[in-house]
Amino acid sequence: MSENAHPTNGTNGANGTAATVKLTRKDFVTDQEVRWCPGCGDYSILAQVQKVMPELGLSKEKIVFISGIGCSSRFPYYMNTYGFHTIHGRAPAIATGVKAANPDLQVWVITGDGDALSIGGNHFIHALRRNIDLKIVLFNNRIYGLTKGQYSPTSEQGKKNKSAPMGTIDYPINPLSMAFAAEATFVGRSMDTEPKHLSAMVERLAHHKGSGVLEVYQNCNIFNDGTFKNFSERDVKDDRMLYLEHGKPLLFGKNKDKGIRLNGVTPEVVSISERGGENGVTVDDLLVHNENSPEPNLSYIIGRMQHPEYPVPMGVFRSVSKPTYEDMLGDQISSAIATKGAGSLEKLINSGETWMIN
Amino acid sequence: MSENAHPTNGTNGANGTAATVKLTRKDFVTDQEVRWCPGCGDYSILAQVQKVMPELGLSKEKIVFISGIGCSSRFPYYMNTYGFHTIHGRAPAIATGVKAANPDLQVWVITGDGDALSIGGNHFIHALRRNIDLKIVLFNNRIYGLTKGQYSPTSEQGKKNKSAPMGTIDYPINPLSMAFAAEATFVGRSMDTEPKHLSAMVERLAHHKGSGVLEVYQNCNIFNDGTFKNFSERDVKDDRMLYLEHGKPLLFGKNKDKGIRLNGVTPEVVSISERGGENGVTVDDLLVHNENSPEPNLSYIIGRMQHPEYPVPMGVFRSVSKPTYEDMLGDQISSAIATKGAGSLEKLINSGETWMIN
Amino acid sequence: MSAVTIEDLVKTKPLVEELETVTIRFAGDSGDGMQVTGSQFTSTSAIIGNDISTLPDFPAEIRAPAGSLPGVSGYQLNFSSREIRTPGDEPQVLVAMNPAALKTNLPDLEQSGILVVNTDEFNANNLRKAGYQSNPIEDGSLSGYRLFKVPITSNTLKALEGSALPFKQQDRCKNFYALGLMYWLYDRPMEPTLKWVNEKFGAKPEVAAANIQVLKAGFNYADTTELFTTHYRVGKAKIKPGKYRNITGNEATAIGFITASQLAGRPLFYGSYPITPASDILHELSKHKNFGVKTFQAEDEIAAIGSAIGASFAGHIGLTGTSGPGVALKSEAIGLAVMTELPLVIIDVQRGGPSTGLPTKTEQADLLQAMFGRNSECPVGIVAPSTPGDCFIMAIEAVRLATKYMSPVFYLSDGYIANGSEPWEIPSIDSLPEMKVHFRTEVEGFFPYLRDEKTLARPWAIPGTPGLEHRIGGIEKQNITGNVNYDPENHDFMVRLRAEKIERMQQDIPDIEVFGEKTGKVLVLGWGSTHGAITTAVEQLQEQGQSVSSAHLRYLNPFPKNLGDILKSFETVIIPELNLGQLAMLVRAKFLVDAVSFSQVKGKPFKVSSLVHKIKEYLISNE
Amino acid sequence: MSAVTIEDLVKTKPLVEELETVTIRFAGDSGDGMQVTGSQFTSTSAIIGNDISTLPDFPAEIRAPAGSLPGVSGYQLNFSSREIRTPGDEPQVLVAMNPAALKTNLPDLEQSGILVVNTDEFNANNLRKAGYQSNPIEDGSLSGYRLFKVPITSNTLKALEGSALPFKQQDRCKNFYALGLMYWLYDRPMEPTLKWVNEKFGAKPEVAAANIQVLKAGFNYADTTELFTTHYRVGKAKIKPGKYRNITGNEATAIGFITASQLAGRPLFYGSYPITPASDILHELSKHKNFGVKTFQAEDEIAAIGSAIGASFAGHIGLTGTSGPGVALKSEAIGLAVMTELPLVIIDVQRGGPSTGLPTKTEQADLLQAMFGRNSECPVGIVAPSTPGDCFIMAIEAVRLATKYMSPVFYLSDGYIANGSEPWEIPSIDSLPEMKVHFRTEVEGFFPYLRDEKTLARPWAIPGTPGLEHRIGGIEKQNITGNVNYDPENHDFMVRLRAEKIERMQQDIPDIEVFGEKTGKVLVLGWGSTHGAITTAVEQLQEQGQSVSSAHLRYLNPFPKNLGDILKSFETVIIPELNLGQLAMLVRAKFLVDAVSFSQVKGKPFKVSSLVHKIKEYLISNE
Ligand SMILES: Cc1ncc(C[n+]2csc(CCOP(=O)(O)OP(=O)(O)O)c2C)c(N)n1
Ligand SMILES: Cc1ncc(C[n+]2csc(CCOP(=O)(O)OP(=O)(O)O)c2C)c(N)n1
Ligand code: SF4
Ligand code: SF4
Ligand SMILES: [Mg+2]
Ligand SMILES: [Mg+2]
Repeated sequence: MSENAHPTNGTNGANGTAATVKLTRKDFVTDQEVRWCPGCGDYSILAQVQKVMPELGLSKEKIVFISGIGCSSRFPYYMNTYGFHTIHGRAPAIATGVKAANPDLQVWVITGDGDALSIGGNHFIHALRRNIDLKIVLFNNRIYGLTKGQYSPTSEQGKKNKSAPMGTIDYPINPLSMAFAAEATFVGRSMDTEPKHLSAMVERLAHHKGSGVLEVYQNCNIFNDGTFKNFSERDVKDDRMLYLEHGKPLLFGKNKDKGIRLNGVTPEVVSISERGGENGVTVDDLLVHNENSPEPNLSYIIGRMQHPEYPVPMGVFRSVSKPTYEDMLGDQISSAIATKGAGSLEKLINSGETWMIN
Repeated sequence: MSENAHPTNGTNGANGTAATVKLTRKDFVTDQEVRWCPGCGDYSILAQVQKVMPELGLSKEKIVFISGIGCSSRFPYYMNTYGFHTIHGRAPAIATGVKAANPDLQVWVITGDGDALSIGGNHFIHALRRNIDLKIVLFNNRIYGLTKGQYSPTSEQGKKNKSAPMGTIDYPINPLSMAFAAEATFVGRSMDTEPKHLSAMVERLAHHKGSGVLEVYQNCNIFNDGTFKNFSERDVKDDRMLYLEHGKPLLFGKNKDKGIRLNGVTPEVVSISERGGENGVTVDDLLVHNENSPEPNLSYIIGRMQHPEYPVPMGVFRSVSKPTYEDMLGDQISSAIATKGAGSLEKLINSGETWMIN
Repeated sequence: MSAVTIEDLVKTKPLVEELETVTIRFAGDSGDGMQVTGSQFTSTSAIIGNDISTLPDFPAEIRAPAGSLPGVSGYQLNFSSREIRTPGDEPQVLVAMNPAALKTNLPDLEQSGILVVNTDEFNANNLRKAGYQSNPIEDGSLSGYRLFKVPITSNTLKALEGSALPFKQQDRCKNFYALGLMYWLYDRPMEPTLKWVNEKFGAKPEVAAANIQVLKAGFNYADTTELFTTHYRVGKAKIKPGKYRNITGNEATAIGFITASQLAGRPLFYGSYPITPASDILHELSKHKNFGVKTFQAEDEIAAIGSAIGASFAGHIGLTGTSGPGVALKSEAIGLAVMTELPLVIIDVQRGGPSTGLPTKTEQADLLQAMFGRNSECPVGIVAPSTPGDCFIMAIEAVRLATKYMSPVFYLSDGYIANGSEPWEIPSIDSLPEMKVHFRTEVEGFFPYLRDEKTLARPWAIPGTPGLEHRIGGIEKQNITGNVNYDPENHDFMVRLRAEKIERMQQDIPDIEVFGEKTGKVLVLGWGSTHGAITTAVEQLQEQGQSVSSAHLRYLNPFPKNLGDILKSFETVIIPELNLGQLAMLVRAKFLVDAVSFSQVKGKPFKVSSLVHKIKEYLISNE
Repeated sequence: MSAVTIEDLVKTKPLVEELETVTIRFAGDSGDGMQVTGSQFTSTSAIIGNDISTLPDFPAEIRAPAGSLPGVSGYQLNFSSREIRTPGDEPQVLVAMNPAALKTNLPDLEQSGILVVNTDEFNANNLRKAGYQSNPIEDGSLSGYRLFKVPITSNTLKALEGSALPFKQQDRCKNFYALGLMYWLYDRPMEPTLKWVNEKFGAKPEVAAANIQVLKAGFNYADTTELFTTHYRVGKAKIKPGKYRNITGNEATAIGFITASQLAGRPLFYGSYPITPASDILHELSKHKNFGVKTFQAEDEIAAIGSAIGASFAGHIGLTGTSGPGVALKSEAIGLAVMTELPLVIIDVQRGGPSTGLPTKTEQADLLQAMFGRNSECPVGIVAPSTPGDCFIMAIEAVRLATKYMSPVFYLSDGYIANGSEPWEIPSIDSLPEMKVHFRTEVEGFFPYLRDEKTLARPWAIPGTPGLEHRIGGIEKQNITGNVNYDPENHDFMVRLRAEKIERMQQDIPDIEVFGEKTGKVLVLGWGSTHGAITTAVEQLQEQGQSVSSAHLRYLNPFPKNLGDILKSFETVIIPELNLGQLAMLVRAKFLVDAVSFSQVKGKPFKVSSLVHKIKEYLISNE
């Protein structure tokens, strides 16, 4: 992990309050039967989140999981914390109210590609741009699962499905581009089939203070089986996926012999070697990742890299810190009290021009 | 203008049908009294659009102006074409229906910063990403005008206003970043106080085929007077604004002695001269603008340049062509007819398993 | 596909016991293919001339864990030699493919009904998942039923010995084994299903073969082993001669709207956002692009209706469809369509609520939302199909009224109609109403808000028409000119005009018909999907010589002209609804009759028996 | 600010003609400062002990072109030596600052009323903008009125000769010249305004000086030139002794909700998206952060209510506010709050509709939207303030009911109440209801959907409470456990329970009071902002000895216990509403009384005279 893995350690109630007793994974499991299709990628995400929770050292009652509607959004029922399964697309708005009301809570938003980017696109963007401390986990299975297989805003163009029997004509949305456009302070990506990486990313998100989004590629084995497999299958993934590390060059390939170089502002895949690969490219020519750059320019460029032109980047694209919405709101309240004094009802109702009738 | 100012000339009914008689500006003026505050920037935008219309060589009935709600959105009442003053934030959705139903129409969307980016943010993004041929003109006055002065998503942080007496704590949205994230095929910016440039931009937008957005900085002299003046006033603008031209280096300054150079992926302001300016920078070191680059990376970087760090860029940031939604929809219909034959009611109601009762 | 006649099908069979009506339910895990099984039994029964009515019952979860209670999927069908209108109250036969299916469905099975269980699935693990302490098929707890234990899974696999198919696929055939058993028990021909299998799996012959093998195995098993002592026959029903197909409400809805657009001579534009139980309409319409149908899957319900409004402004038949929660989101935009007086049809396939509620269950509780769910005085027309087949007619009616009166019209279907199916007599095209739409083109004397004297409709003048350039919008309009207008008198006038316009639709809708005597003790007034249950209940009572009639509203706003008089011709009016009395409230307010609301909000249709029971109360009390 | 007593103010003045009640209207261009002028006259009148009632009238446009008809802004006020409840039907005095103001306002002026015009503005250009062919103040067309021509603009500039202020600012003072004239004519002291000017323009002394100079110039002009032959006096009204302030409905609403949150002991969270005429509530609340009030300007109305629901889940007083179109958008989320049984107050400041309608005009047409504007059976409480001051009380009531019953409650104000003002007797804090809210903390025996026996409310268990971790959501809940539940019986039970919970509020709301006799010929039943007009009309008729009473509903769902009995005690029930009869429909449906709906939908309050006229019909017909 990068040197600033825990930028806000201890500074924030929501991200630091210690639980009295050390909790275990089990403490975060509810009695509700998990109701996803057998083989659904959601199970793996649930497992990793439940695994990470105790590591955060937060007591259960301080944690709230808020979701919209979708298969993914049933998530809160399975987390033994406070939870709110809201309505389609609105989770960020409801979560905003929860966090603004009580900044001591650690507030998670669980959403799907339809929930977050179709009906909920606007709330998603506005929550991110306000930098309110919400930990948004976006389950991207490139399909509407719960409604049984219509295309979503992340579905590949041309994909045939229930609502587009001749193939989808919409151009897909890149969730990360949206996050960068909203200048989100934390942006990451992981995958259901990469438990280790996934749990690390969940932990990074948990420790970030400010609005953060983690896109998780998730396989819907019923309605969109294998949509990620052409780059994520065991035998090809080393050559088709790239793991970002802060301060490290963008290297990939089984024997780390390929990398990404910038040509102007366009990334290009190059093969390298000590003695310089084809036309003598060495590691030093490669793009070096910087999560913390104040401007999202580079993250935006890397975020747009897609299979097959490029390896698919995984990891933390951006992690910077900016004052959060809830803190600024709190500051205004404190300074209002400091200047005007704590509100007095007496004063309030007697304000303005008054007169006596006797 | 760039070499491909009219990429789709004549290819598209909506953008090419010739009017039988040459029209004049007057033909596009309605009998409705214009109802904006005296001095409002909207007047200038209206004037330029009315001036450009006859140039397009389209007959009036082929043009539709669709708006949401806001001061800016009263625009259609003043255009003697077909018009629809819809509801707050929804103009792109309604316009999508109009264009999909009749691709022969040239469909304009008139919207404000609140209308397009607050309540309408999601429709704005989805219209752009589908690349449906809508010509979106976004009047950005960084305020809610019609409702008398609350902050908008583009208001500067810290600005004091009706709904934020202690100053806005929201971080502003950059409309262009949103457009790039949605991979809009045409993105431009102009200003109410620059009539020449404005009309040129309106014309460029009119000729673009696909979803295009033109952000127009517009002064609200009642509720947000002078928000742009620190870079747009006569005496400073040469040094604080930069006019993009396709294929040309990013030069600005009264005597064109300053420019933008890329440092990695971060733009920096440099001063230049024949013999090389400070530390010998010449024009050749400057970033060269390319509207047509398939990837929006560069446009995104330039689009994020803001006063005071940078000169404010004006002009066409991006202009590329991709199949439009309405064309792809039409193609699916034609090919469905080609393969299945034109629909027959008889067949339709008799399809599936049938049996006789006698 | 050519029609199959019964002669081709019905083979001579040993004589068997005759039954008039039978209700069967197939129940199993979502993965067990119960829906296919049920629909096969259904079409076969229809083809041999029974009257039928079906009720599928899906789990809310996509695919709950195999063997779990929430994972149970069921399909009930009622087939008869007389006219029937409901899927039946209580099944006489239950096929339970696993313990969970038994647990959730047994309560509905009639006393000493036939119970067929797949013994292979009654293992410890499945019993636990279903929450059984001991094995019901062993512990005698099922003694109240005629229990038939069949090792369906193992027999299926036996039947497929040597097949090249992977185990999982072989196992998947077991539903056809159960189907075979039932075909034998109720003396159904296998041919229609064999035909279907061959068409469906034409590409995968080995799969087709396997299914056929298993179907026959099941059939023969029942035939050879004297599993069932008798078997039954349900004769042909006296059904109106004609050409029929089996159709679900959602299919009929989609086909109906395509037909309407063809009759109107304008392309259909469907703006929608997927939602249960309306999504199938989007799926179905998207298959018919060769009719010029444009389907637009919007980013949300607001964009969906927005696009439909835009399309209608541009001269298409603007249609948007959703379920209750989506209607709530469309409310504001419906107001825009009312103010701009554009034709628009809003499909609401109602489901259990409030909020997310019971997404896969049926309910009739959106009537008042359709009437009043918008800011200010915002009247719209409302129609509601009463059966799956009726969806076809009411879809056409909705478009006819919307285009003729330049107004939004609600089309209220529900989950039960949407997924339920019935045999539908295919109409002849020329029996359908004339409804070509007219666009204004004359420039002379044109104003956007001119009025048709009879309908009060304004002209439909679409963009692209030279000389008619005009602007519309959501701000109050001046009558005739259509200009923005803030004058108090004009506002009052326009508010009443918009209301009057909807009232005028009355002149274009048929009178409501009374089923039974025109006067009497009790009138049962219904609307929507309760038609089958109500009519059946009333019919039963009439046969018992009771003074009860029924009437069913397919037009809810405005009401048919004659409704008031009819209500006044009965001592008591009972209004059964799957809500807390929404139509009852409207009727009471308008006619000041003390209508009795009989409400049930269980996510399920009424049982005929409970209606009969309720109605009797008032027949007695009135004696 | 310390209270000013009348003694400080009222100077001894030459005796003058006594009047009981006077209605004045100031009208001019939006830029002319008519609102300030009107409110100054108002507070001065209040301070000297008149009873007052006001009606501002803004143009819909932000700032239509100077001198244009849509640019006219007006302010009407009614002041009296007796109790008054309306701003008056017809002004007896009209001050018209330009031709457009004259054109739009003259129709309302009573016959031979006083008409003061600013002659300087009656130039060719302005006359054209107002659509006058010839100059009305010349052509004798105003002979029906007592016309006073005053060169207000030039006199103002004369008065400011030598002032350093730029011309534009000098010109802006002319409204105070008109104010000065009226102060003299109605014998008002200038002190309160002088005081106000000095406070307001403390920073800009030269501006303050100019306004004062002009005010006095106007006053003296009337005094010295015998412009008006007489001048008038309106004595002190017999007003309940106490401390008063002038307050608008939106102010009282904001203050009321802050008070409620203080009484409840929980911070107020206001999630809102600006919309006319509700925006001022957001503006006002955002000024009171020192009360811990959190205002959140959301991206739209859906996010606004969403955030309020979240805040309420987290233990704040969740409040969201908007007008009709915004309510339509919030519909779906209101359903979520109903299903999750969270306290929530939804403010709807009603305006003219449908759709965008008449944004700045008043209307009462969202009652049915509040009742039914959601999918499925989705009941909420509804309260409605009846006057600007009443907003304070009803805001507290809304929060009390919402938190006690764990339910959303609608608060229906309207544009007339919101912007209208009245003198408000400042209550003593301890006269306000006890309403501390209780959060569940006991882990023992906790279930999210446990029920309070009396209210049926579920426990409010907020995140952060150890041991009470639980999940809620929009899918149907099992009673007590709160688990997701698809059981038919449970659904039916819960649907009825949610309805019953709202009905139970009845035990917590006061009976409705009858103004006048408890039985008689006619009962006039009203709700919301029609209170003033109805009561005044009924009072007039009572004074004429007519058998008419009135009753006003401040609680609309549920209705007060005694409503039914009261309705039955009168021969005729008339329900005047600024809609097409929404309350009338609810009353007819529930009580089967043939209530007469008297509706007016003009974006304006009822005139007392039209109510009197209507009521008389039934008094006669009943004789
Ligand atoms: C207002 C509303 N509209 C539509 C729906 C139907 N619906 C439920 S989930 C969903 C989309 C699910 O897709 P996604 O968000 O990607 O979640 P997934 O099921 O794929 O995890 C839709 C359209 C709804 N529940 N509410
Ligand atoms: C559903 C709905 N919500 C809120 C409003 C109130 N409203 C009208 S315009 C507007 C914002 C205007 O700002 P902008 O879009 O920037 O347009 P401008 O007036 O600045 O040109 C708002 C909040 C409305 N008309 N409808
Ligand atoms: S439908 Fe797809 S996403 Fe939903 S639970 Fe099943 S596998 Fe998972
Ligand atoms: S309020 Fe501002 S934006 Fe609106 S018309 Fe006036 S000046 Fe223009
Ligand atoms: Mg998905
Ligand atoms: Mg704006």
